[in-house]
Amino acid sequence: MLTLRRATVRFGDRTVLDAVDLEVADHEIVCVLGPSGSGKSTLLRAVAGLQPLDDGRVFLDGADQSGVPVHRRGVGLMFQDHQLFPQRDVAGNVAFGLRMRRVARAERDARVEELLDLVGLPGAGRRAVAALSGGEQQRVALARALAPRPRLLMLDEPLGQLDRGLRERLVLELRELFGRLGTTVLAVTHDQGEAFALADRVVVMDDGRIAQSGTPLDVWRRPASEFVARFLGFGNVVPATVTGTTADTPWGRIPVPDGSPQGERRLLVRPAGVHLAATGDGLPCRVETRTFRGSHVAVTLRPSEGPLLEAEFALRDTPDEGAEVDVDFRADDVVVLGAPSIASGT
Amino acid sequence: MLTLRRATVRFGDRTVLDAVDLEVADHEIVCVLGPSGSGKSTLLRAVAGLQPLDDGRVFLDGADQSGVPVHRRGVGLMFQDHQLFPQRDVAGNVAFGLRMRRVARAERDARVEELLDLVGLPGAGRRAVAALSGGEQQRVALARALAPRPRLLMLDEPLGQLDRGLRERLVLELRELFGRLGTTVLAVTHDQGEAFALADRVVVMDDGRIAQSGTPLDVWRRPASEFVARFLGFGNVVPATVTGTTADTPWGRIPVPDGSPQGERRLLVRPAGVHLAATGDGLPCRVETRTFRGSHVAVTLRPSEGPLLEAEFALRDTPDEGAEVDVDFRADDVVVLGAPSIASGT
Amino acid sequence: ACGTDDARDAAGKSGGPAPKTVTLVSHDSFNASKEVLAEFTRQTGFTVRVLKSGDAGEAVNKEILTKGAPQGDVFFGVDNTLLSRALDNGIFVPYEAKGLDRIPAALRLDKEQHRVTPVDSGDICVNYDKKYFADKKLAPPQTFDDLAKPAYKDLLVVENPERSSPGLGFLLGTAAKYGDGGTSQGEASGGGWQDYWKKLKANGVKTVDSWELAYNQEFSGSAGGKKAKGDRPLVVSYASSPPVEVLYSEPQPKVAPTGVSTGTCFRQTEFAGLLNGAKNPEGGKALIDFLISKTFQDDMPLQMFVNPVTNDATLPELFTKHGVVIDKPETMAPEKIAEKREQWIGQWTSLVLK
Amino acid sequence: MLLPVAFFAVFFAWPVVSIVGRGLRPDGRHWELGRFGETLTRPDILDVLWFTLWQALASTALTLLVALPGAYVLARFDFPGKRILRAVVTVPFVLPTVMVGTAFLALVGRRGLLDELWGVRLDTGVWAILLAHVFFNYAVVVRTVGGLWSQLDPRQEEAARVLGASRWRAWRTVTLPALGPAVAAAALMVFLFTASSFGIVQILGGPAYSTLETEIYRQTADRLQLSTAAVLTMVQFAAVGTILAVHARTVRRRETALRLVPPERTARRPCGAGQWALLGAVLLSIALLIVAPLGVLVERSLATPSGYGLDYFRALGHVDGTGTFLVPLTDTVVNSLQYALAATGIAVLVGGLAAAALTRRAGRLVRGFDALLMLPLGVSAVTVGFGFLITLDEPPLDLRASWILVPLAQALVGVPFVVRTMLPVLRAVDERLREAAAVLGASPWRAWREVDLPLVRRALLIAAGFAFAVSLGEFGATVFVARPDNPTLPVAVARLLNRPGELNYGQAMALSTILMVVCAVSLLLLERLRTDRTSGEF
Ligand SMILES: Nc1ncnc2c1ncn2[C@@H]1O[C@H](COP(=O)(O)OP(=O)(O)OP(=O)(O)O)[C@@H](O)[C@H]1O
Ligand SMILES: Nc1ncnc2c1ncn2[C@@H]1O[C@H](COP(=O)(O)OP(=O)(O)OP(=O)(O)O)[C@@H](O)[C@H]1O
Ligand SMILES: Cc1ncc(C[n+]2csc(CCO)c2C)c(N)n1
Ligand SMILES: [Mg+2]
Ligand SMILES: [Mg+2]
Repeated sequence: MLTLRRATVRFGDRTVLDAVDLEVADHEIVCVLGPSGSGKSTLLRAVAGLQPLDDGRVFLDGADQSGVPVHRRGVGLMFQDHQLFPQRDVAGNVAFGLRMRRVARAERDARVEELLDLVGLPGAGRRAVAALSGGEQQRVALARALAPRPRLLMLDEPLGQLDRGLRERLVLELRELFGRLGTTVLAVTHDQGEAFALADRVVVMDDGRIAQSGTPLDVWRRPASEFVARFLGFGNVVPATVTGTTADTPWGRIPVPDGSPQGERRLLVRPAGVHLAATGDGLPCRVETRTFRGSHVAVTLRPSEGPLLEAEFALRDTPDEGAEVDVDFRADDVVVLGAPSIASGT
Repeated sequence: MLTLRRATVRFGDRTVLDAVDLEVADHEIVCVLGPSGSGKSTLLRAVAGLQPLDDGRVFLDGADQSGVPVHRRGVGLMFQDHQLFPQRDVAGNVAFGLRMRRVARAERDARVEELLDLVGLPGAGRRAVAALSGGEQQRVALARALAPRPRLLMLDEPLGQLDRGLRERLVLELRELFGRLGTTVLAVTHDQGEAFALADRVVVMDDGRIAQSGTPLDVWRRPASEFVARFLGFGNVVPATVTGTTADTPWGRIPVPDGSPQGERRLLVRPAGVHLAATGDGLPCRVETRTFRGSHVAVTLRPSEGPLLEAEFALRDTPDEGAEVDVDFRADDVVVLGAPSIASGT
Repeated sequence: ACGTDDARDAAGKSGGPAPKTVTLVSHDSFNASKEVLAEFTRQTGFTVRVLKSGDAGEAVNKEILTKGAPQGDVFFGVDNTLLSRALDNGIFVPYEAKGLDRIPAALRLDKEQHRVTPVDSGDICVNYDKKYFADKKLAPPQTFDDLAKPAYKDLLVVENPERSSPGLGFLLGTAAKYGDGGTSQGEASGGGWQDYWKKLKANGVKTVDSWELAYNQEFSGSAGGKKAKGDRPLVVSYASSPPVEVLYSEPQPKVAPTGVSTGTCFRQTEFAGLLNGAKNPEGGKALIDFLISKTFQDDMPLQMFVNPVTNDATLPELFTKHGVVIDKPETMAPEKIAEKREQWIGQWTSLVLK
Repeated sequence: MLLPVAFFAVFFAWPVVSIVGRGLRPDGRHWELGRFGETLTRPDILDVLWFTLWQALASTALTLLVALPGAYVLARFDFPGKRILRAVVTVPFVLPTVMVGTAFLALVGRRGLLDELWGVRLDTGVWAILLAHVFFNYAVVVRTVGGLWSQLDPRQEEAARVLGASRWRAWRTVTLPALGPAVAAAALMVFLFTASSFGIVQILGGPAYSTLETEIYRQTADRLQLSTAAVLTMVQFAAVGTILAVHARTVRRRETALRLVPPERTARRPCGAGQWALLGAVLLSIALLIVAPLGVLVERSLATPSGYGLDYFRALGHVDGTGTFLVPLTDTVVNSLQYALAATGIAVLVGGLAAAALTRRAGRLVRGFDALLMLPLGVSAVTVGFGFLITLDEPPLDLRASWILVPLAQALVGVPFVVRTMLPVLRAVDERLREAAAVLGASPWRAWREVDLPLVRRALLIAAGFAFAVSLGEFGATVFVARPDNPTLPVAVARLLNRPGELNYGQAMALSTILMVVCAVSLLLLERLRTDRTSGEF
């Protein structure tokens, strides 16, 4: 469906997209993750033809898109800041793309109603967009992007301003909808949960480059680099020397999964991999901070040796702040990073 | 610090704030949670004096604010859609409030630098705001709101467009900063994690009313109503008859915590309270869907009786889709809802 | 849909062999009854299209600018004050109109070449507000000399001779009366009109830029002046103004509210001529003949408030009843006007305006 | 782009260049450049230059001062009669300057209203000129600035308020910069208008005051001193060019995409004593400065010797004493409307295309063209008019006597209006809205229609209203164009005033009143067009 070859965008002397290669298959849902300013929106704009490339090419269904104007590319894009048409009401916004495609009035109206239902704004068609709340505006923008059913739909933070309940419902319904319509989707999100729930594949961007690409589970389980690990929120990354299924780390010897890369490596311990051990059985630590996270409690531990350690406990198991505990590690949640084969794009 | 008495705002015949009573103590950090369109932004705008009240009053430090113009209230507000000044560069935006307060130039420049550092945009002062990414704009808006150090700072979705790593860092730094400056904060967020991490107290809004108010732990542990429970993402809410420490539910008999309200009630089972049991020992279910959520897997179960059941398992424990499992429930994660004493405001 | 049918005719037929339209270029004050123009069409087969081209001076200047490619066939409205400029620039070609003998020889300038034909004449005179002088029990001024008398201090308003043709006429009238007092600017050497104007100035003469302003804004005797609380009972206007005041009042008063100071007049004669480069010279010639026909000459007084030039024309009753005949107007040869006009206007400006 | 360029070249540049050429090369061959030094060292000319400049600056400043609050009130407040008021303030624009002068003198002149009430008497002189300029140009500011103002997102100002800016400060630091281009455009137009003010200076200043414009008029139309006129025209060019360059430079730095919202969303009922006071003050200033002079004209049209009545209006429909209509009333009104509609059509078409082209493209050439488009406002009508005469004299362009020349000449003045009112709004339209339309399948042209047009529709209507009013009242250009005898309203008014007689004067006043009403009604209709189609599709 979509192929990018060495797509490069520069603003002045900043390279915002740096020779990006990316392939999105038909009907695939790809989520782009990455820190703020890493070039995600620019990537979508480049595909849509809104941002001229300084180098490289964009292909849609194999056809080179250089010189093809935006409105002929048949792609849809939902903007990060919505860009609703202020002078049109909600229905006028949603129906816009349908009108451009000369969809008959009756069908248009029906489609608009249906989409407004989907995004939880039934009957809001006549409202002025300026009188909508932030989240409502975002939903209208989403409906507007969905309405013309483009072959490639790009969504820039489509659900960022919605509450969890709504977001989870929408993620499910969108997945179902895309599956049904066979839409190919390229979506930007900063919410990993959303990415994992929605995507067939995630792409992690780092400063204009693709740091990793793979199924959500893959990326989560085996971050390709320290950057990806840290981006996923894992702070426990240390240098290690791996030998067989153990590694020497600042926190002492730690078990690693079978088949891990050997030698001098960076090593990640997921917070869930830190377990309370019987006293004297593990690494002695003091509990520094506890942060309630809803389903669990995030705890910062100060080990007797090595850097601070992040752990995650169920609410009822969490030790008090200042308590002295011993912890050990489970190989399942330890990842030896930097296996070069995983770090490349698709 | 801030008191709202029966604050009411209507747009036409929609009541968007419905006799809201709220109290925020000095130095307190309060997070407002609530579904999209529930009136969160309107609440902040009303406090700032941007939205005239149709009824009720706003007091700051005990002084009635009716008739006090916006700029005399000494409150700060970060807008949900940022509203950066397009004619000014980043530094010009951040320094704006300082200029209004006639802060000397040298101090102003220093403060701007410091804040840009804080939000992770060091040296971006001369950049045009239109050339910033979405998240960068949000960070500039945050810096702009922080700069004048208002006694009451209101933030409308301050970190919504930032990636997790940055957001977690900022939450910690902001908490530290507010503690140091003694700022009182009223923040809107749709991210429960953020609310729980940042807030001393959370306020959950439902359609212009306050549905619950309490510490994050409180709200999480004992949602005051089915609405709050569902808003927090808990789908397992069923009718139940509570007798002592057990309840009769569509899923059979379930243990409930000591001291739960008795009689006909709604009852919540948190997904974490659903455990795999030995076969034949519990409620037989079929695994319908599995959704990977990062640290855990969300699983939908179809029990032999009663409605669908949401559960949460560690990755390694998760049964496959279609598997037949037995589950039982832990009283710790079961909440009998609707205890009227908890449902009120502060 | 904006244009008249004639406009479209002209566009369609210009360059065609025998145009049925003849175009008369004139100043804004030109007017003729529809019936009279229809009569011309009936007589000759030509339809008249009238193009109004600004005030008198402007209209002449435009013809000079477009010399050789004129906008029409006949120009009407060049008067004796501008005649030389028009002739010197060669905008007219000779044509001796039929019936010229009915016009007094004194009016027939350019007798040798017949490039222009006199059509009407009028007198520029000071008008006075009868009521004012009756109330003040003061006799209205009658001569140029009177105007400089202390009794009439601050009463006269005149037009700027540079911008307005009655203004120029009045200045020329004083020059004809008092002669040229010298050529040096400002410091006038002995006598002449310059001295006279110094006296007028000392006597509080007021100058405005146009006849409309003087008459409708400053003059206390006109309807506009009354409403505007104009406080000048003396104004430079035309000898025909009083009858016109009567004509355009409802109900018409028995006597005109204004009178004419008969000793302050300067005669103006307006001419018509066949334009150099006319597309329809035949029609143009017919039109010029028509302008001095009895039909046109009889119609003219009530249309343009001027006197006919042919001796067989009858003056309407209105003119005979409310108007005065000026026996001895001041006059001046066009060549002299042409020679001195710029210089005099310059002198006048520094004398009166500065 | 091509059409505006062609229009401009044929109907402005060529005539003006020809007439100037005629002046500087009297014999058709040799340039007489010595004329420059000669003319420009004459003290009277220098006086004229100086007076022109300072009165124009003063008039512009005064107009902005008085009219900006008015623009604010009309853009941001909701109150009954607002639309009528907006139409009324535009009425002075259609009045022949003779009328403006008359009305003004009746108000502030000798034994005028103010004289009798408070002894304020400005008679003729500089103050009268300045005030009349304010009277005349009030609408320019209200319309150009108000058009953008009413669409600015009020949240920008709110953002400033919560950062501690007072209402005034927020306005100055946030709104004013956003309005900058529109204010500059308005100031530019007012400046050009007042610098080339003709009738008002002549009537209210008297023969002792003259501006560059009156001087050029004098030299061209009266004296046929084309060489002096040419030099002065060149000076005018240079001055206007400089002003335009400065304007372009300052504005370019300012123009940013703004968040535009539909005007209905920004207007509120005034609240608080301050706002009511402001509203009151503005209404008072409008009443005093605009309604009162207009009222004087109406009063005069009704005051007959036998008390108040409609006699003069009736007389307009009657055959006069000599058996002809002096002014066939309905013809005149219909004529005026037709000319004005044609002129508005041309101006909107040419100006709209130019504005669209200018928004999209940048670069020196385009910017130069932008400035050139403004020149007709700053160049004497007499220059253009005489230029027409000597250039448009050959088929197929022998338009000298064609009716189309009148609307063409009027459109020349209308185009700059259209461009200047639309450009600030067009340039403020966020490019990303167009992008949003593009990704939804709209071609660039379609995106313009769907995104820009609705947003500038208000500006466009304002501009059209302007062009309409200008042509309805335009006298300067029409008098230089020889026209077949079907007068427009102002021409008919002038013709009536050109004759002695109470009936003529009264009818002139009655006709002026009709002119005002026609103007106000047309503008109101135009405004109605605006609101009926704001939401939804069209
Ligand atoms: N100016 C207005 N006119 C009419 N209705 C409005 C206006 N502003 C907001 N509303 C409505 O009021 C309700 C509350 O809006 P508000 O912006 O406070 O919601 P919110 O809780 O901030 O939602 P979100 O999380 O989506 O930003 C919404 O339903 C919105 O549509
Ligand atoms: N028009 C522009 N001119 C200059 N720099 C730009 C421009 N647009 C974007 N940038 C810069 O390019 C980088 C990438 O921007 P982009 O909008 O693609 O980021 P993003 O990944 O979408 O970030 P976010 O999550 O914050 O939206 C940012 O550093 C941004 O400042
Ligand atoms: C009786 C009479 N008085 C004044 C005028 C008006 N008027 C003032 S100046 C001028 C010359 C035009 O260039 C004309 C015609 C008139 N028409 N008839
Ligand atoms: Mg982005
Ligand atoms: Mg909101």
